[in-house]
Amino acid sequence: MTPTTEVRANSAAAVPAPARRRIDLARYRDLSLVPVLLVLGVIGFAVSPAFLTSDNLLGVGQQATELSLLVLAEALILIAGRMDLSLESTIGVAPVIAVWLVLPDHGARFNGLGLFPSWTAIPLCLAVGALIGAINGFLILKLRLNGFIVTLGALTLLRGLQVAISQGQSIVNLPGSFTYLGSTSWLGVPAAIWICALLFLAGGSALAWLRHGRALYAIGGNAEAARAAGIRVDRVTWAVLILGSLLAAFAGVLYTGHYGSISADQGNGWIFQVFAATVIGGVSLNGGRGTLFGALTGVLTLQLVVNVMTLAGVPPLWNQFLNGAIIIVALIISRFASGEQQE
Amino acid sequence: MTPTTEVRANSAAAVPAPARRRIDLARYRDLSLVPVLLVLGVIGFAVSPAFLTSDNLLGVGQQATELSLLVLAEALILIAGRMDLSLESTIGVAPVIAVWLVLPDHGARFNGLGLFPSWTAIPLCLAVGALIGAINGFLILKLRLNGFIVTLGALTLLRGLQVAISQGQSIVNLPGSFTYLGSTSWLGVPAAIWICALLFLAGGSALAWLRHGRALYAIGGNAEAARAAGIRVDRVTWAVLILGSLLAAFAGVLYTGHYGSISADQGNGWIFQVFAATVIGGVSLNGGRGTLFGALTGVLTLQLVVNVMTLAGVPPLWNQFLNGAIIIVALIISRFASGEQQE
Amino acid sequence: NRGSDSNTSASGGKPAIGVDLPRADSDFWNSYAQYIKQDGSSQGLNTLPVSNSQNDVTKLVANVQVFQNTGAKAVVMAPQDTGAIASTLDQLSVKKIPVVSVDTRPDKGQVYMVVRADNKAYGAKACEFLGKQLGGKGKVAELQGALSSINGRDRSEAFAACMKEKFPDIQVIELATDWKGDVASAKLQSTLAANPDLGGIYMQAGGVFLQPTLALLQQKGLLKPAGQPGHIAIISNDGIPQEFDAIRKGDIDATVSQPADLYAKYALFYAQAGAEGKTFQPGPTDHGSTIIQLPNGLEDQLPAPLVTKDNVDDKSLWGNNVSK
Amino acid sequence: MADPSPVRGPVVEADGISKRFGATVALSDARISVAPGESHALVGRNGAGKSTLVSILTGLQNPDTGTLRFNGQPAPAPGDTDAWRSRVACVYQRSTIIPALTVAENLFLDRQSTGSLRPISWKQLRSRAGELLAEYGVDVDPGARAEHLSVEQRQFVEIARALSFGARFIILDEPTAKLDARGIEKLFDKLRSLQQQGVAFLFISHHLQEVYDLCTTVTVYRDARHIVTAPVAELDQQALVEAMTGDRARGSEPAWSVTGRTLHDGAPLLEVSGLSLDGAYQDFSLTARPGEVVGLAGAAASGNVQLGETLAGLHRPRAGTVTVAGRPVRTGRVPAALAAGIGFVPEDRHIQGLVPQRSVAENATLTVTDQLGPFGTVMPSRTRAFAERMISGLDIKTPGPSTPVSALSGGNQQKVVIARALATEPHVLVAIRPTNGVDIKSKESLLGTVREVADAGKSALIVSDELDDLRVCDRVLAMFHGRVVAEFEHGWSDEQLVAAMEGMAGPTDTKEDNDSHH
Ligand SMILES: Nc1ncnc2c1ncn2[C@@H]1O[C@H](COP(=O)(O)OP(=O)(O)OP(=O)(O)O)[C@@H](O)[C@H]1O
Ligand SMILES: Nc1ncnc2c1ncn2[C@@H]1O[C@H](COP(=O)(O)OP(=O)(O)OP(=O)(O)O)[C@@H](O)[C@H]1O
Ligand SMILES: [Mg+2]
Ligand SMILES: [Mg+2]
Repeated sequence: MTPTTEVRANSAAAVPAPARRRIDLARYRDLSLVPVLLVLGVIGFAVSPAFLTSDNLLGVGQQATELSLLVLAEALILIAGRMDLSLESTIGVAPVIAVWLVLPDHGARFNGLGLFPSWTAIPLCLAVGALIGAINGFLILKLRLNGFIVTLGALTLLRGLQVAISQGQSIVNLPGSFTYLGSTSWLGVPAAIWICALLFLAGGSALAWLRHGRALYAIGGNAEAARAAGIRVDRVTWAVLILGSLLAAFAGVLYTGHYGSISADQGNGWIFQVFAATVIGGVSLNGGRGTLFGALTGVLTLQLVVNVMTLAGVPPLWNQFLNGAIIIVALIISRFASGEQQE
Repeated sequence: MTPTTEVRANSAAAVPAPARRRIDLARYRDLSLVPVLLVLGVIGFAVSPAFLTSDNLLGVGQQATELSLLVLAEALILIAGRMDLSLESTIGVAPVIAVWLVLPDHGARFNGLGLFPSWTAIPLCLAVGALIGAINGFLILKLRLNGFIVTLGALTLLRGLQVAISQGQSIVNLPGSFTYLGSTSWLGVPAAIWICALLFLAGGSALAWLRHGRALYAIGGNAEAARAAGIRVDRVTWAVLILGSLLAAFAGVLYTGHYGSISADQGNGWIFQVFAATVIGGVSLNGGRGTLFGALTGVLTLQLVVNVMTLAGVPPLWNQFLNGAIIIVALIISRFASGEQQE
Repeated sequence: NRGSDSNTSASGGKPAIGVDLPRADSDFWNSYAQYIKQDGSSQGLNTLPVSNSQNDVTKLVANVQVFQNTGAKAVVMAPQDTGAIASTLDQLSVKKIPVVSVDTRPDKGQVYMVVRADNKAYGAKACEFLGKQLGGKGKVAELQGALSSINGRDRSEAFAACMKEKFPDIQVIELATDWKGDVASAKLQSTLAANPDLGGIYMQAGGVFLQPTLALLQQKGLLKPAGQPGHIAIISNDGIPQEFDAIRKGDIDATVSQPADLYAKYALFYAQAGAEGKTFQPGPTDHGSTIIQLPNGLEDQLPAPLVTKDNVDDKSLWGNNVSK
Repeated sequence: MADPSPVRGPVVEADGISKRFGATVALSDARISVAPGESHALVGRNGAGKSTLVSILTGLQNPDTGTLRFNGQPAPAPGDTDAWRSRVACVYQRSTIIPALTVAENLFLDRQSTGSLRPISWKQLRSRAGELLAEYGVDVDPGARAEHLSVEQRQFVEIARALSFGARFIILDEPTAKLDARGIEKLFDKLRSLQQQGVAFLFISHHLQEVYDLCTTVTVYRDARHIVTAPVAELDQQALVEAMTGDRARGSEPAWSVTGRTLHDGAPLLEVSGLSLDGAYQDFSLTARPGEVVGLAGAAASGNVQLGETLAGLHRPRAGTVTVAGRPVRTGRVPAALAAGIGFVPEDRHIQGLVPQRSVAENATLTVTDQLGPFGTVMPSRTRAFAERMISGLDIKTPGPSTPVSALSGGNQQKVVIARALATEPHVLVAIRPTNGVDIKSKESLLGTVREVADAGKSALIVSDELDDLRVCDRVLAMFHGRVVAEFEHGWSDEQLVAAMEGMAGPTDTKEDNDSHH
């Protein structure tokens, strides 16, 4: 697929200077959306004085939290060279199952089993997430099924499970412990923002400075080589799949608190946004490349676009068109800013 | 991503007899869904006497036509080692644009430009499809953007364009020429079935016996090797992308005739089904493998499942769950029937 | 909070109203959007730019946030997810911004006024009409919406309850369609193959199901005008012009007109009133409807007339006045 | 960690090892034993099971049967990677460099920090990497990403990594395949000095000369079985080849010979003049007549490979013309080159040569799909017939034309690539390292094929740095840093050619005549 005139990089060995320059440019690939964010900021400011208020920006931040957790999860999985489409269903089904196990069978429209005390709702939700990841991992790594289609099947199946359990209803009467994190504020800033920032920081540091984090890059870059270097490829991959689903389940907790109920189509259709944000943020679909910081700029870009479009009063009929256009434009910018061909 | 335990079919040191057996099994990989189809047939027959009536089966056939054309398109694109998510929007936007160019600006709620005579609706629709494919091809092959995200962006953008042009309405007053193919029957069988059968036959023959068809396998299998062997990789890939979008546009023509109007969410969400059908039918997401026959069995499987579930009166709440489960089960069967690991 | 007061004085001192559309890709909501635009300008209201939440509650919440930040004094929304709007409603009520919810009734959280026709009534009306047409026996297919949609669910539940109670001899075949015309067509086709004696169809949304159903029946030769033997009784829901045409032709028998014009008109009316601090009481209104008390607010239950061949040309039906 | 504890036995001793992959028997009751400080060669034809043994000895795979002992002690548990690494280090045949990571990280993969919860100090890692690289005289920036290294630099990173574990036993699976002469020399120096410190080696190569240069003991595998183990001194080259091939009729003399043939007269088939490609080669000119095999020798950065690729249409040169049989060829386009009659054997069959999942027949006819039926069709019968001709003509060992090419052994895969190049009946065959990684017997027959092509009145250009490849040529041009620095007629001496490839020959030093080879 290389164009005709390209001399393969490895053969131009003797010339260190231009190689060095190329490396430097590529190193900033994760920053390639920063100019886009700045431009969006300027447009937002020009369009409405309300844009640059802390109210508005914190709002954008909080709205980005749940999506950003899915992006965090998907970024980790993509870096390890895998894909998980089912995250968008996990964000809905995990809370529903947890709440179903916890809520008593009385009164309300939604009847649970009441098997566990209500403070266990969050741990249960996370456990369900982990279980989903483990099952996906089993199908992909043990049965060696195609991961894209396994998780596509899981996407449909889990959404169906959620509809079946909740009977298609939103669940409104939730344990307070479950909704606390998504609805409270700490120091004037929504708790969800603090938590996400922390998780991104933790994830980013692990990827940058811990052996197991670096192992993801090695596995995504060349799984066989990683194995030869002593990395337990299947185990690490499985762990990442589980961690990803767990993060999605936790995103479900925040979502539920944020919007005050578990809706039957919580997360429905998000996976497209998740992929778009991750990839325009510089994470490679082929594994082994990208950072969480880049992925975060991807989410923020998409979220700011929505905000600016609403502030600017874009006619509703053109919203979706612009959404798509923005993805492509951001992709083009991130391609030329990083100077690398994609794929 | 290949584990070291990857199965190789044969080698010089191999004992010839068992090796031959294994190769033969792999050759039937495209037939791996045939047992699934048979089982579904038996279940259908057991569930309802109406299942095995020509009415019902022709109905299933016709319902499968539009999806199957998208699957045909996607299978060609996947075999050539690419992906196109935007097909699901092309099936909607191409007819809308064609009709918009053709319908006069009067009376009806949807006002067109009336630039062309109404018999040009189908050619225009196909031309719009081809144009979409050409633009995708430009972004992917010339600008070297990531194809997954480009076509994901195009998916959103084109759907948005459709909403903007049609102002979100279904378009009902359509030229007769445009709806003819999707609604008429020839020799007691819906014309759409004849046409799809013919297109699959043509496509299958091209892949098997035409130079340019075989080139797709070479390109998908190893693009560099294909290039070094004198195949014009970019040109052929571009042609396939255009052909794919053109088929999607044609599917839009059939859809419009079949359902009597162009609805604003024509094809919405289909891409998941398209991928599921294609991959459980044995086409590889990594390119270079699969046949149209396999892809066709994939579509029929998905469509028969819906039919059998409806006939069996499965409670609506469990429909979606079962849909997902079927995808995974079919994937498992197709994996073990072909004896090959999926990547 | 710096920008929060900036918009109050625009447009002749009228308070700013933020309007969110639930989606832009359906006939019904587009008609609604047009009425909002018309009424907004004809009444000289100060509406903020209309936003579109694309059937996604998270976008709705984001848009409402923008309304708050740009100084809206009242908000009109149509949350298709009646649960997940709860915490937003709480926030708005803290800020004393009245909310008018159109078409759906939020499960939790304060609303100033719900403007909707009663979806349960739709289901019941359809049931009674079909029951009479079929003489109390036979089979009917019900094209349901998405199982996660409150409106669809209300219609289904009411339809089922009424059938069970009043027409126990009618067998109802429920078909979940996810609001998709092609899915509906496929399932209806299977159902017709298994039940050639199908006597009636209830479509929960004419905007989605009408054309695919008519096309299917046409192709199967089952589209007989009302009154002829073999005619399948069809009742639809929405009241869009295409349904009226079909009623006139005798292709379908009836529809329940969901008043897009009144939705828009009274949504803006109540929003304006709310922003000006007016209050309302339960009881009959001056426009032929009743306001009822909800646990979390009031609801103006607009009339949703049944439209048959007899009254299809009635000029007061919104479907007969949509901008052409 | 490498404390030379009192040695209780062979550093490694494997016995009765069997391994099957599905229907393929990769190893059957094989054994090997390497004494401390010994440098032990393992040779065998492609697919004999050498690499499989390596993956068993390094704990990557479990044998189906057999016992494995290190220093007299049982092998560590399968998952215990640290224990494995302290006993054995390995340079694998397949590259284990991860392109997106830096050189430093590749060197210390999975041991970037001392504990899994201890954060990595990148600065320290880079300086450690710098020291390590300096030991091998590899001049690369430890902070550079590995994808920007040359093949040879990567190979050295790989070698440096394996040796840096401090193990007393090191396996090298075809480490020289990707190195040029100077690189091999550098590697051997390092290995010899380690040997003096008592480190044992298991060394795999298809270059038997290297075995004689470096090793003391040799083990031969054939068809998954152990055939013989003997001191190198007791086994001459002929006996070794005999053990590898199981074929006593054939000696080590090639079936082809260069001398004693009359060159066809007539117009030159290939004329290249003034060809330049930025960053690769400058102002290159060449004329080849019918019946002539021309060698293009050069080390890694000499630009000879790019030149070959340019002739095949893979690069568009900045200047210059190419003429085949009197007709100018449009440069930079593969189809144009093909149409003009240039056949091409690419450098790396895995990257540019084969479509692995497709059949032998399809791969062999990839360049001639336009000749297999009317109106753009490809008739299966003709494809089959064509492929069968190729299979018997080139003696490709395959169960049949419809076998996927990935199931063939390396040597036979290479023959399929050559078949593909010959399918168009080219006037000029451009072959880049045509015998890369191929065992000695296949090598001979591949080179014989090239010779036959020329003898039939065509020309061939062999681009390679392997002297064995170049011996088949009528004359050899040596390139250095993008320029031809010397030209040799047949009968050059190894030393002269190697010196020229390393840039030690003056540009006027052409047409040297010297009859002493082997
Ligand atoms: N993972 C595997 N799965 C299936 N077959 C394999 C696998 N690895 C090796 N084989 C087969 O086992 C046999 C031995 O392969 P191996 O790689 O050990 O050969 P080798 O002696 O190293 O050859 P070469 O000289 O070409 O490197 C070959 O026939 C090969 O096809
Ligand atoms: N991962 C693997 N799975 C299956 N078979 C393999 C694998 N690796 C190698 N083989 C087989 O082992 C043999 C040697 O393969 P390999 O790719 O190493 O070729 P080679 O001749 O050594 O070429 P080179 O060294 O130039 O890459 C072939 O028969 C190949 O099919
Ligand atoms: Mg090997
Ligand atoms: Mg080899």
